[in-house]
Amino acid sequence: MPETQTAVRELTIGEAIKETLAEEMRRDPTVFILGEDVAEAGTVYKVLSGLVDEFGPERVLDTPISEAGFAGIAVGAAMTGMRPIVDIMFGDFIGLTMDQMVNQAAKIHYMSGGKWKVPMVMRATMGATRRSAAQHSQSLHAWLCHIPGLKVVMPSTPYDAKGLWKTAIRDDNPVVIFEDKMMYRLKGPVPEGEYTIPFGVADIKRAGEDLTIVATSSMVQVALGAAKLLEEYDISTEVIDPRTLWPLDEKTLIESARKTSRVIVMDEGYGRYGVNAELASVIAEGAFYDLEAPVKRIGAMHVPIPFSPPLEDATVPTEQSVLEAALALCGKS
Amino acid sequence: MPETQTAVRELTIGEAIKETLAEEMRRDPTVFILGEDVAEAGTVYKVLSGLVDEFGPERVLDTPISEAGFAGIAVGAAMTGMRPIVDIMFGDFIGLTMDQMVNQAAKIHYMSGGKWKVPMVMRATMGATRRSAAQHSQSLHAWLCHIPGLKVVMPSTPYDAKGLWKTAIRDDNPVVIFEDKMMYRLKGPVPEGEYTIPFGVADIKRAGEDLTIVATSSMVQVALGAAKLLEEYDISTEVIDPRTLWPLDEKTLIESARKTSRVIVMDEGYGRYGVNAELASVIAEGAFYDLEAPVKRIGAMHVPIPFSPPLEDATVPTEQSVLEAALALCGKS
Amino acid sequence: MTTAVDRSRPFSNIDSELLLRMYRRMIMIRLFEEQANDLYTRALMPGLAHLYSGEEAIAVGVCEALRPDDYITSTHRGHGHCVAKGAALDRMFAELLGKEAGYCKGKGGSMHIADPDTGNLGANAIVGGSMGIATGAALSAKRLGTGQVAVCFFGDGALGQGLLYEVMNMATLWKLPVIYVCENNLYNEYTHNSETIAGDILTRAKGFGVPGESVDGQDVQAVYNTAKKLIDSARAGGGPQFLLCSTYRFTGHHVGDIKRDYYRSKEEEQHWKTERDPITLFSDWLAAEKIADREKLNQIDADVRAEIEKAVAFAMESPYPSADKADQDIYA
Amino acid sequence: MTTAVDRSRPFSNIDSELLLRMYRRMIMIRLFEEQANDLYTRALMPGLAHLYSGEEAIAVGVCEALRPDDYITSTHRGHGHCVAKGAALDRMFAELLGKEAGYCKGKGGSMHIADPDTGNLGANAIVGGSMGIATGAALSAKRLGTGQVAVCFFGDGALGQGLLYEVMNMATLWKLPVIYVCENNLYNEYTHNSETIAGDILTRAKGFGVPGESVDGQDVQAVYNTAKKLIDSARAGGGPQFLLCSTYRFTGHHVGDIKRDYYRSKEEEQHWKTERDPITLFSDWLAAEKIADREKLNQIDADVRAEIEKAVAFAMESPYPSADKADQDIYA
Ligand SMILES: Cc1ncc(C[n+]2csc(CCOP(=O)(O)OP(=O)(O)O)c2C)c(N)n1
Ligand SMILES: Cc1ncc(C[n+]2csc(CCOP(=O)(O)OP(=O)(O)O)c2C)c(N)n1
Ligand SMILES: [Mg+2]
Ligand SMILES: [Mg+2]
Repeated sequence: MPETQTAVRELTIGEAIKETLAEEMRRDPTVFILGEDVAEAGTVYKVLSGLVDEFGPERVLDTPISEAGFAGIAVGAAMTGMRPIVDIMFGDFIGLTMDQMVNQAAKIHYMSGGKWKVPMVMRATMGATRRSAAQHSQSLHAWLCHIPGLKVVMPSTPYDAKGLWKTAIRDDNPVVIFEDKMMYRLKGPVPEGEYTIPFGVADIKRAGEDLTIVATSSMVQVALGAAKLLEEYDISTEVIDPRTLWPLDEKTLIESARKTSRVIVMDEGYGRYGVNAELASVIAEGAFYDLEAPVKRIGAMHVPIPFSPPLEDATVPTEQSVLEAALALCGKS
Repeated sequence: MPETQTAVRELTIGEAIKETLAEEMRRDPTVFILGEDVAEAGTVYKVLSGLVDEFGPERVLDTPISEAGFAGIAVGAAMTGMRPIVDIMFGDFIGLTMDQMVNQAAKIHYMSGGKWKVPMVMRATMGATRRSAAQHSQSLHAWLCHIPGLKVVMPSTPYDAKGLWKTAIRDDNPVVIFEDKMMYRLKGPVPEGEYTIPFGVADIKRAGEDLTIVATSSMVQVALGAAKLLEEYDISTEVIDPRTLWPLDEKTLIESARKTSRVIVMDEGYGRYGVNAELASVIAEGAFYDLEAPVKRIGAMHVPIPFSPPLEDATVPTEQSVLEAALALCGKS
Repeated sequence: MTTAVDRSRPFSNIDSELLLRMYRRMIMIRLFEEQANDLYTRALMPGLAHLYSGEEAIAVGVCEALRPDDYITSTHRGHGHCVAKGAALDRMFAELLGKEAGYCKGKGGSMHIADPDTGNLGANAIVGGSMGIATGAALSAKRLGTGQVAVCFFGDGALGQGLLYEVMNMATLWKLPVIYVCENNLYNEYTHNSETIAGDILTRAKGFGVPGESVDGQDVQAVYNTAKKLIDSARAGGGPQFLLCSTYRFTGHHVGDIKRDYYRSKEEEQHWKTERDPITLFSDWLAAEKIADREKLNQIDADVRAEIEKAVAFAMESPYPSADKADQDIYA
Repeated sequence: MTTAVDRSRPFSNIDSELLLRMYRRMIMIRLFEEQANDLYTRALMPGLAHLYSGEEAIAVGVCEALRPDDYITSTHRGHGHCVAKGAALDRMFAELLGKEAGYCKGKGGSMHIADPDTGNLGANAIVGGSMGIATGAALSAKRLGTGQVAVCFFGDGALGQGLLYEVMNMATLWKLPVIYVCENNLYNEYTHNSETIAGDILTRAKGFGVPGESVDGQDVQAVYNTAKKLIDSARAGGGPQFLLCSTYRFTGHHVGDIKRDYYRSKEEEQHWKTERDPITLFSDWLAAEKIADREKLNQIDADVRAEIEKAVAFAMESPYPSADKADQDIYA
């Protein structure tokens, strides 16, 4: 896709997100942002800094620390002509919004027989290793993937972030976007021109023949790093990023699995009853007769996330741990 | 197990739960119940009716409609010497308590380095087909299974309800018990004497050779019904109830799968990114070399639960739909 | 805290046409619920039925003070709000029965009727669940400069939900045109609210900067006049308002709630039904004030009854949705 | 709303020993935070550091009015509460550095220090997250008849969480011995609370039946005296109480928050630091009242400094937990 575009620059994911929001807010006056410290502070990771200067405090709206309340307000605003973007500072706080997101936002269109629409976007951070401990490091996106009526987006590159964000803002349904807080500074090409990325289309980040790694968000980078290491073992690794977990591009995942016959799925959520289980199930069912070995799930250790660096580091997947799992999977260890 | 007990009577699940609570409240003065309409009303399904007469309004405590608030109060009470049982009228409302359950209850023991304990039980209903529509029919237990620090219990018979409830009340960790609202009147043998059922031990509800159905809660009854129908096709079906989803008895599930080589997993949660995905992944990995076909997942249709009877009926697994899936799985259709 | 019906009121500030329209709506709600009760007890209506009987003056008094394009959010006890805001009875009954012709194609049922055409953002089966929605609708109205207001109806039990205080705070900070209407019928399901509400309700609103008034919820004129004042103020940029209405539900929490004496006395119910019936109080006043004679009022009753019977017949005859509709309307 | 320091106060009702103990604790917190800041800026402390400097009088004034077995819940800005309740400095620093010897074996860190021995139910990184916990601890105290009370410390930003209103309501209904202590330092992270708080804080508490008082949070004696009154009342069965303390954080929201002029002025910071430093105000008063001369006070400072340096050294020397500890302590 980038090729088809004009001049290509390098942006960080944070810059790509801000640029997208600014473009969409210029294009559509009903788009606005609300959340804690989003205006002058531009959020804790400064991703939105400057937007309030262009769009003013009514469209970049600082809220009290009332996640349930402003999520609910966003639902009502979305039903009545606005396109709110709800900023949840840390994804760990979405529990506070689950009733509004799940019992209201996700179901209103269906419960009303298709009459009311809820075109809103919620953005939340995810990801560990920032030494933020158990209440500021979780990746809870599996909860939302489980709920029909919501769409769940997980960008892993600046290019994807921009294209997926545009699609999300223009979507007439509630969309939740999870951004890994460790990736805001990741640089990558982002074409100048306008483009969108459709939901439900996975992206092959790296083509390969012997092993498939399906990875989400920051795990895509870990997978690509491991794939590089695997070259030395003559293992050609294909890395696939679903980009949206709902809708999910099952076809691309299954085709790759059937081709390579060996699969690792990687997601940073807690290891059990999470996204990896769904991805593994889809592949195990769709590529059943072609798999040489069980699909290997690699997620965060199934523990509350500890504060101490040596402990926290032990809970997250690394290139090394993926390498070892891959070698075992390919019978080379 | 029942054999080792004295005289065996028949009780409904509702009666078994009430009896257990009464026995445990007599045994341990720190056990108390709090929730909406739990006292004189004995909850909407009348499961607790009469308890307030024996134990008084301080131990069967009516609360305002403040799920987050009384869940949080239970966490604090549990840390400081009491053993609260939190009653959530409909499981659909647990979203309101997710922050307290997930960021507080589940993590306090770990975050405090093992110092504080949170011995509490939350009970919530689940299950559709009561024509209660999208906000009163959900089975959201997958959310809690995903969270390390919690234990999740799903009784399917009066006998199991009593034994599991006793274990839950005596457990020093936060335990969430999901009860299918359509099963309270289900009758079954419950021995007079004292007994407990350990967590993490699945129960083989029906032994079989050709097909394994792993089912939870009310799906166990559906599975047993289907198993009966399958006899006519000379398919011998083993029905396994994990009873607790966390801890999970992987060994029993895998052994049965390796024996029968064909597996269906059944859980009434939404079909995608749910409990079925974890059960299927565990089995697909553990029994990989013995499976004749992909593990078949049967859950609720992945839609908000509709009100209209013909629509709602179409969203839940039935003996007939399981029968058809089983025949297909066994190559008999 | 609330003022009794002012029987000495010499003449009303409300013109006769509106008075009779209000009477008509109140009767319509009462008869609608009688039919709902009948359908339910005859096992023709699935699910749960929470009747509004006894509280008609609130929905009617408030909604008559609204513009057609103003928004409302409703509750599990929502039929009255829906009718008062102008919904079509036939499609309401069809929804109650889970029929394709219903407002939600049978997907919502009694607790989820919603209708963009009358500004009804939807009934809600989550107690307090619509407080954010109403407040958000008011935010849209302000941002888009439409001059609309949003009314959030909720019961006294919903005062237990922290969400209310979160959104009232934001409504005041952002001066949003939203009116929070609390229908205090003394009970949360089977529990008297003396067990669930501490402090003082209007003081709570005040603490969040929301001015409020309390009114006799059985007196439709009092409700109308007070609601109009608050609505006009909200519309004029005065920010959020709180209207506390004292009322009573004449029947059970839901139709199945028959044996009620363990939580409230027959005497109490009798008192409200005989002394405080909003329809009797209003019709007596209308007759006494010669705004309409008994004959005229009976004629209205008869017309409404006929209309409702037609609506029920329509609902009964309409087909159920086909099973293949179950997985439609999930996404827009 | 708050009363300025009463410099005319001729003599204190608090005995000298306690006065000096309070001074010592305040200095201890101030120096603890200086060290935390130093460790953090030297990249020896991982994660985030939210310093309590400037607010010492609140934690000390309140905790000195508590029994050792009383409970407290704390916040992300919790070092001060922890020290004031009597925690060991060496194990606190060890926790801040993620060491095995820390209060939580390194699993919690700065935002999660908890200690049953001093009744500290834990700091909390969820704003408002501990409101239910404190209220529940009060419920236990009442049920078990221990005579304990629970103090819930929280910031002005936490007033945005509906949870507070849900639990205050229940605390009043059930007459629970809990004291809600709001540390109003004017900011929620980088946003002034004029943008986040509507209405009136004490009126909010009143609306839920919780009596409250406001106090100058920079005057440790005023805090102590008012807290003692409310605590005694709660302990005596008077139900929940609310203490609103006006204060200011001298440094950034967290150590990394250096460039602050976009949300608050240097002048404002200067004013509070020079005119309203709770330690300066108190030491001046102690000297003026001849309760301790400068020498004595300097001696206390020196002793505390030495104690803190030892504690830091201990923390620096102690080992990190081994990686295999990561999956321990999940279940009791
Ligand atoms: C969040 C939530 N908790 C509990 C319930 C169950 N419930 C339905 S109605 C009701 C009582 C509501 O009382 P009130 O708000 O006074 O309304 P009323 O029924 O009196 O009109 C309860 C507890 C619910 N639907 N949602
Ligand atoms: C539920 C929740 N929302 C947001 C945050 C992020 N956050 C951490 S501290 C803070 C500001 C808290 O302000 P206040 O309560 O006044 O405490 P202060 O920092 O001023 O002591 C915010 C928004 C959080 N930790 N928890
Ligand atoms: Mg009520
Ligand atoms: Mg503050």
